[in-house]
Amino acid sequence: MTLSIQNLAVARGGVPVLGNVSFAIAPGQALILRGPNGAGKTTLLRTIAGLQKPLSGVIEGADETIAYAGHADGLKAMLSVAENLQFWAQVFGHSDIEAALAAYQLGPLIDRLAGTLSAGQKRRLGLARLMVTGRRVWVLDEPTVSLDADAVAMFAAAVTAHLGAGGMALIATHIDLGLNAQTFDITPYRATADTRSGASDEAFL
Amino acid sequence: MTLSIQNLAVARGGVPVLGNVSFAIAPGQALILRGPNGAGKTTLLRTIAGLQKPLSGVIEGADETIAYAGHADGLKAMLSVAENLQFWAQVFGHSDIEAALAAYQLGPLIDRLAGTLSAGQKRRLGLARLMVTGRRVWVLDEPTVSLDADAVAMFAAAVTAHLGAGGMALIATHIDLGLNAQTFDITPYRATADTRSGASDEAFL
Amino acid sequence: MIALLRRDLMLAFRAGGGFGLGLAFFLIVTVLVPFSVGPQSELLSTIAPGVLWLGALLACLLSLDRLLALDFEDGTLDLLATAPLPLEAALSVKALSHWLTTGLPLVLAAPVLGLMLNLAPSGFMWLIASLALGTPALSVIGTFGAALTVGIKRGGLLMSLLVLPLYVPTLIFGAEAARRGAMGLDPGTPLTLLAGITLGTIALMPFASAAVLRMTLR
Amino acid sequence: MIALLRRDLMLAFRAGGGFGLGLAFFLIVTVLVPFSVGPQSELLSTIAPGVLWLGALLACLLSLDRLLALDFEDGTLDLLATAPLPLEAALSVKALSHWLTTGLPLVLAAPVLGLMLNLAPSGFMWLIASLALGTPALSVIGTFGAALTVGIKRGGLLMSLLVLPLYVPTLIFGAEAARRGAMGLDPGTPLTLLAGITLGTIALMPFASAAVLRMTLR
Amino acid sequence: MPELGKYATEVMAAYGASLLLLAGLVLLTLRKGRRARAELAKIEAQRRG
Amino acid sequence: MSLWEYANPVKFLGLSARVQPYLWAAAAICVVVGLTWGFFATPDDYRQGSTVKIIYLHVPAALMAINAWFMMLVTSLIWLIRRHHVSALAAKAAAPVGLTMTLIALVTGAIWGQPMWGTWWAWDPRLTSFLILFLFYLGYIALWEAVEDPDTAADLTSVLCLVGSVFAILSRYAVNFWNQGLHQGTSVPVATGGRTVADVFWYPLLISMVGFGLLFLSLVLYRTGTEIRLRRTRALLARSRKDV
Ligand code: HEM
Ligand SMILES: Nc1ncnc2c1ncn2[C@@H]1O[C@H](COP(=O)(O)OP(=O)(O)OP(=O)(O)O)[C@@H](O)[C@H]1O
Ligand SMILES: Nc1ncnc2c1ncn2[C@@H]1O[C@H](COP(=O)(O)OP(=O)(O)OP(=O)(O)O)[C@@H](O)[C@H]1O
Ligand SMILES: [Mg+2]
Ligand SMILES: [Mg+2]
Repeated sequence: MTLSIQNLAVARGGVPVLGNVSFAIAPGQALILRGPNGAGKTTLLRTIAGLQKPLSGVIEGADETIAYAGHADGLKAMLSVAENLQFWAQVFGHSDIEAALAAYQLGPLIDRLAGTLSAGQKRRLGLARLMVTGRRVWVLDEPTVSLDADAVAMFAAAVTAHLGAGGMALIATHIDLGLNAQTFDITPYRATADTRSGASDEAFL
Repeated sequence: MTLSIQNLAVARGGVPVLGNVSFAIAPGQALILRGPNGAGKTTLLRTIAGLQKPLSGVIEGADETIAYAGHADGLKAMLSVAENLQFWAQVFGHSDIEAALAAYQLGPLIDRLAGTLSAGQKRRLGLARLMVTGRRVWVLDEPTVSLDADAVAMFAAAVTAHLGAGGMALIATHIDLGLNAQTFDITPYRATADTRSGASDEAFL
Repeated sequence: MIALLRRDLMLAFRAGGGFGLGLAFFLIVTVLVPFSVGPQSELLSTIAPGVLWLGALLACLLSLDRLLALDFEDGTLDLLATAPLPLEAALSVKALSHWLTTGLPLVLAAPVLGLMLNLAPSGFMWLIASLALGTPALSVIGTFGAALTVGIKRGGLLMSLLVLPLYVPTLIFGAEAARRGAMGLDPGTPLTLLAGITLGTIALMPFASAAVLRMTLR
Repeated sequence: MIALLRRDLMLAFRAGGGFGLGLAFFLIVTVLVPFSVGPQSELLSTIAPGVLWLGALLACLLSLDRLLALDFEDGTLDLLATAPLPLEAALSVKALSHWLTTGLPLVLAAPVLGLMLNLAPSGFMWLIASLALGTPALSVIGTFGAALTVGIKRGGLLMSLLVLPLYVPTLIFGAEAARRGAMGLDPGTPLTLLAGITLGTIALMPFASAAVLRMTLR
Repeated sequence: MPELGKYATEVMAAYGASLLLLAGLVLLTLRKGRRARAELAKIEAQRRG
Repeated sequence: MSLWEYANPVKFLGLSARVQPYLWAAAAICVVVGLTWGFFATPDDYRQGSTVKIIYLHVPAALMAINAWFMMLVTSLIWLIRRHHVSALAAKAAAPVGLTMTLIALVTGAIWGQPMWGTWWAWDPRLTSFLILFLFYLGYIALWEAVEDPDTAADLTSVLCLVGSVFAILSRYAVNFWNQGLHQGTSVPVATGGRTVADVFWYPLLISMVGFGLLFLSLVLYRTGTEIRLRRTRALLARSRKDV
C-alpha cells in the first residue's frame, strides 16, 4: 500500500509551519526530505507518524504501519543492548533480534548497558530498533547524526534491504546518505497567509 | 601559548580507551580529530577540557583557556535566545553578545524561548555560546550535528575568524567541515596492553 | 504488555533499587514525625493511623515523579505511542508496575512502622486492609497526574500539586477506616467506599490518562 | 555569580512558577493533615508546630530534586565546571537561590497555615523565627544531597533517602523551638543551637558539595 | 532446656530472630562469594584458553 | 615491607585466605560458646527474669553496629587520602554487615522492651539514634548501588560516610536534648574500666562480644574478597572486550 500525503498543513507550538504539502511513496521507494534548519522537517515527520494532528489535509496508509525514529532513541541506559532491542521487538510482537544486531554490527556490544555506549554506538542501536518493529514504513529524522562513515554505509544497506523487501522510507537529513532515492525539498511549502487556515488560533483572527 | 598534549592516556568508565596520544596546537591553528564510533574522541576531548582526569600524561596550556561544547548545549528551554547567551557571557566576564548573534544569524530568533527552536537552531545557539566565552581554545565535539549546509558554512567562518584572531580549535567530527586544518586520526592510539597503565582497575589485574 | 511490565520491573530493580526507595521514604517520614511533634507515646498513638496513611501517600507521590518522565525524555513514549499497543493498556501496565514496586512494599511495611508509632493493637489489621485497598487507587490516579505533567521541566512539584487534591477522597476514607479500626469501631463503611473508589479509578482513569498523554505528546 | 543567581531566579519564576510550587506543596500537606488525623482542634493545635516544620522540610526536599539535575541534563554543569567561577561559589549561589525561591516563601506562609491548624497565638513568632533560622540549613544540606545524586536517573528518591537523616538535627531543634514557643516556654536554647547548625553548614557544606560534584561530573 | 518462665516467647523470639538474621547474612555472603569466584574462574580460564 | 603492601588487592586475597579459616573457627567457637553459655547456663535476673538472656545478643550486636560504621569511616578516609582500592571495598563490604547488626540490636531491643517497658518501641535517645544509624546505613548502601562507576561510587560514599558521621554525632546530641530516655546507661564504661554487671552475666557476655567482633571481621574479610573478585572480573571483561 502506498503512503500518500495530500495538501497537508502542519503546525508547531500553535504556529503553522508548512502548508499544501503533497507527495506519495510507493512500496520499495524511499523519499529524502530536505530543507534548511527550522523549515519544518521534524514537525512534518511527527505529524505523519501520528504524534501530532495535522491542521488540514489527508494522510493515507499510515495507520499501524509506521516506525518512527526521532532525535531521541528511546533507549534505557540501565538495560543492555540486547534487552533494549528485545523489549521493542516484544512490544511490536516479534522476537527475533539477530538480524538487527547483525545489520549494525552490534554483536560485540550485546551485553553492554546502553548507557555506556558512545554517541554513535547509541545511534546504531536506535536504528537497529527499526528492524525489529516489522513495520513497513520507516519515518526517520536525521538518522545518521554522529555516525561514522562505516555506520552510515550500514544504515544505507539496511534501508536498501528494507526497500527491497517492499518497505518504504521517509528520511529527513542534511547530508548525503548514498541512497538511491528521490528528494523532496520542503522549502517552497513554508506556510503563507493563505495556507495557514486551520491553525488553532484561527478563531482569533 | 600552545596547547600541547604529551603521552596522554584516557579512560572511560574505568576502562582505558586511548594511550600515548601526543599532539600540539599552536595559536591560529585548528586540529580535526577523526576516528570511528567508539574510538574515544569524546573521552579525549572531555579530558582535555578538564572534565575528567587523564590516566597518565601531560596536558599543557589548558588552564582557564578552554571553551568546551559537547553533545549537550547547556541551553535553558525557558530562557530566550538572548538571555541564554547573556548568561554565558556574564559567567565568563563579558557582556557583548552582538557579534555572536550576527555570526550565526540568530537575530530573528532573539526573543524566542530556546525550547521552541528546531534542532539546528538550537545547535547554532550552542555554537554562538563559544564566541561569548572569550576563551582562546575551542574544544568541540561534533559541532555540526543537525546543521544544514548554510549553518555549517557559518560555523566554518566563525572558526576561521577565531583562528585568525590567534585562537585555537580542536574539533572531533565525522563529516567534512571545509576548514583548512590538519587532521589527527586517533584510531592507532587505541589503548593496548602496554599503554594501559594507570587505569583505575589496574590494581585488580 | 508483559514485555512492558517486565521491563519496568527490571528497571525498577536495576536503577539503584528504585523499589526499596519508596519504602525508605515511608520509613523516614514516619521517623521524622516524632522528631517534629514530640515523643509522647499517647499523642503518637492517636495520630498513628493518619500519619501512616499520609506517609504512604507521600511515598507513592514521590516515586510517581519519574514514572513517565524518564520514558518521555529518552523518547520511549513517542515510540510507544506509535506501537501496536493501546496507550490505555500501556498506562495501566505502568500503574500496575508502580503499585508492585511501591504500593505493595508500603502495605507490607506498614505494621512495622505502626509499632514505632504505638499504633493500637486492634488497628494493625485494618491499617493493612485499608492500605491494600487504597494504594492501587493512588497508583492509578498518580499515573494520570504523571501523564498531565509529562514534558514539563520541574514537573515533579507541579505534579504533586495536581495529584494531591485528587488523593483527598482516598486519603479520607482510608485514614478513617484505619482510625476506626485502631479505636475499635467498625471500619466497614469507609472501607466499602474506599473499595468503590479504587475500583472506579482502576476502571476509568486509564482512559483519562491515555487521552491526556496523547495531548501532551502532540 | 550574580548572573547565575539572576538566571536561577528567572528560571524559577518562569518554569511554571517553580517558586509557588514549594509553597503549594506546603499548603497541601498541611491541609491533608486534618483529613488524615481527624479534625479535633486540640489535637491539631498540639501537633501544629511539628506538622508545619515537617511540611516545610518536605516542601524543601521536593523542590531540591531538580536543583542540579536539570543543569546536569542539558550540559550546563559541564560548562560551569570549566567556567572561571569556583564551583564552591556556584553551589552556594544555587543554595541561596533555592532558599529565596522555596525557604523564604515558606517562612512567610507559615503563619497563615498556623491559623488553619489552630496554632497557639504565642507560637507564631517563634515558629517564624525558627523557620527563618532553620530553612537556610535545609537548602545548603539539600544542595549537598543534590550534588551526590546528580547524574543518577531516578535520583529524586535516593536523594530524599540520603538527605532526610541529615535533616534530623535541624528538624529537632527547629520543631522544639517552635513547640516551646507555642507552649509559652523559653525557646532560647534550641534556637541558639539551630543557629549554630545553620552557620556551620553554610560555612562548611559548600566545600563538601563542590568536592562531590567534581567527582560526579568526572 | 532452661526454665524461661513467663518470658519464654520473648527470649525465644529474640534468639530466633537474631540467629535467623545472622544466618541469612552469612548465607547471602557465601552465595555471593561463591558466584563471584565461579565467574572469575570462568573468565580467567577463557583468557588462558 | 610496609603495611600498605597488603593494600594490593591480589596480595590481600592471598593473605586473607590464609587467616580466614582461623578467624571463622574462632568466631564460630566464641559465638556458640557465648550464646549457649548465656542461654543455658546463666541464672535469671531478679528483676528482669529470663529476659536478661537477650543481653548476649543485644549488646554485642549494638556494639558491632557502631564499630562497623567507625571502621567504614576509617577505611573511607584511607581511600580518600591514599586511594587503596581494598580500603574502599572493605567499607562497601562492611555496610551490609553493619546494617544487619543494627537490625539485630533493634529487633532484640524491641522484643526486650515489651516485657521491660511495656512497649515495643519508645522514642528514647539511644533507640532513636540507632534508628538514624540504620537510615545512614540504608542510604550508604543505596548510594553504592546507584552509582555506575566503581571509583566514583567509592568517592561519593566516602564523602557521604564522612559527612554522615558528623551529622550522626549532631543527631545524637540533638536527640538527647529532645527526650530523656528509658534506656539504661552504659554499664561497661570503657574509659574507667569498671562495670556494674555481675560476673555470672559478664563472662558469657564478654565471650559473645568477642565472638560478634570476630564474626564481623571474618564476614568483612570474606566479603571484601568477593568485592575484589567482582572488580577483577569486571576489569578482565573490559580488557577482553577491547581485544575483540
Ligand atoms: C529497639 C530498642 C533498643 C535499641 C536500639 C538499643 C540499643 C542499645 C545499644 C546501642 C546498646 C549499647 C550501648 C553501649 O554499650 O554503650 C545497648 C545496650 C544495652 N541495652 Fe539496649 N537497646 C534497645 C532496647 C533495650 C531494652 C528494651 C532493654 C532492656 C530493658 C535494653 C537493655 C540494654 C542493656 C542492659 C544494655 C547493656 C548496657 C551496657 O551494659 O552497656 N535495651 N542497647
Ligand atoms: N513551540 C514552538 N513555538 C513556535 N515555533 C516553534 C516551536 N517549536 C518549533 N518552532 C518553529 O517551527 C519551525 C519548524 O521546526 P522543526 O523542528 O520542524 O524544523 P526542522 O526542519 O526539523 O529543523 P532542523 O533541521 O533544525 O531540525 C522552526 O522554525 C521552529 O523555530
Ligand atoms: N561507562 C562506560 N563503561 C565502559 N565503556 C564505556 C563507557 N562509556 C563509554 N565506553 C566506551 O568507551 C569508548 C569511547 O567512547 P567515546 O564516547 O569516547 O567514543 P567517541 O569516539 O566519542 O564515539 P562517537 O563517535 O560514537 O561519539 C567506546 O567504545 C564506548 O563504548
Ligand atoms: Mg529537526
Ligand atoms: Mg562522541
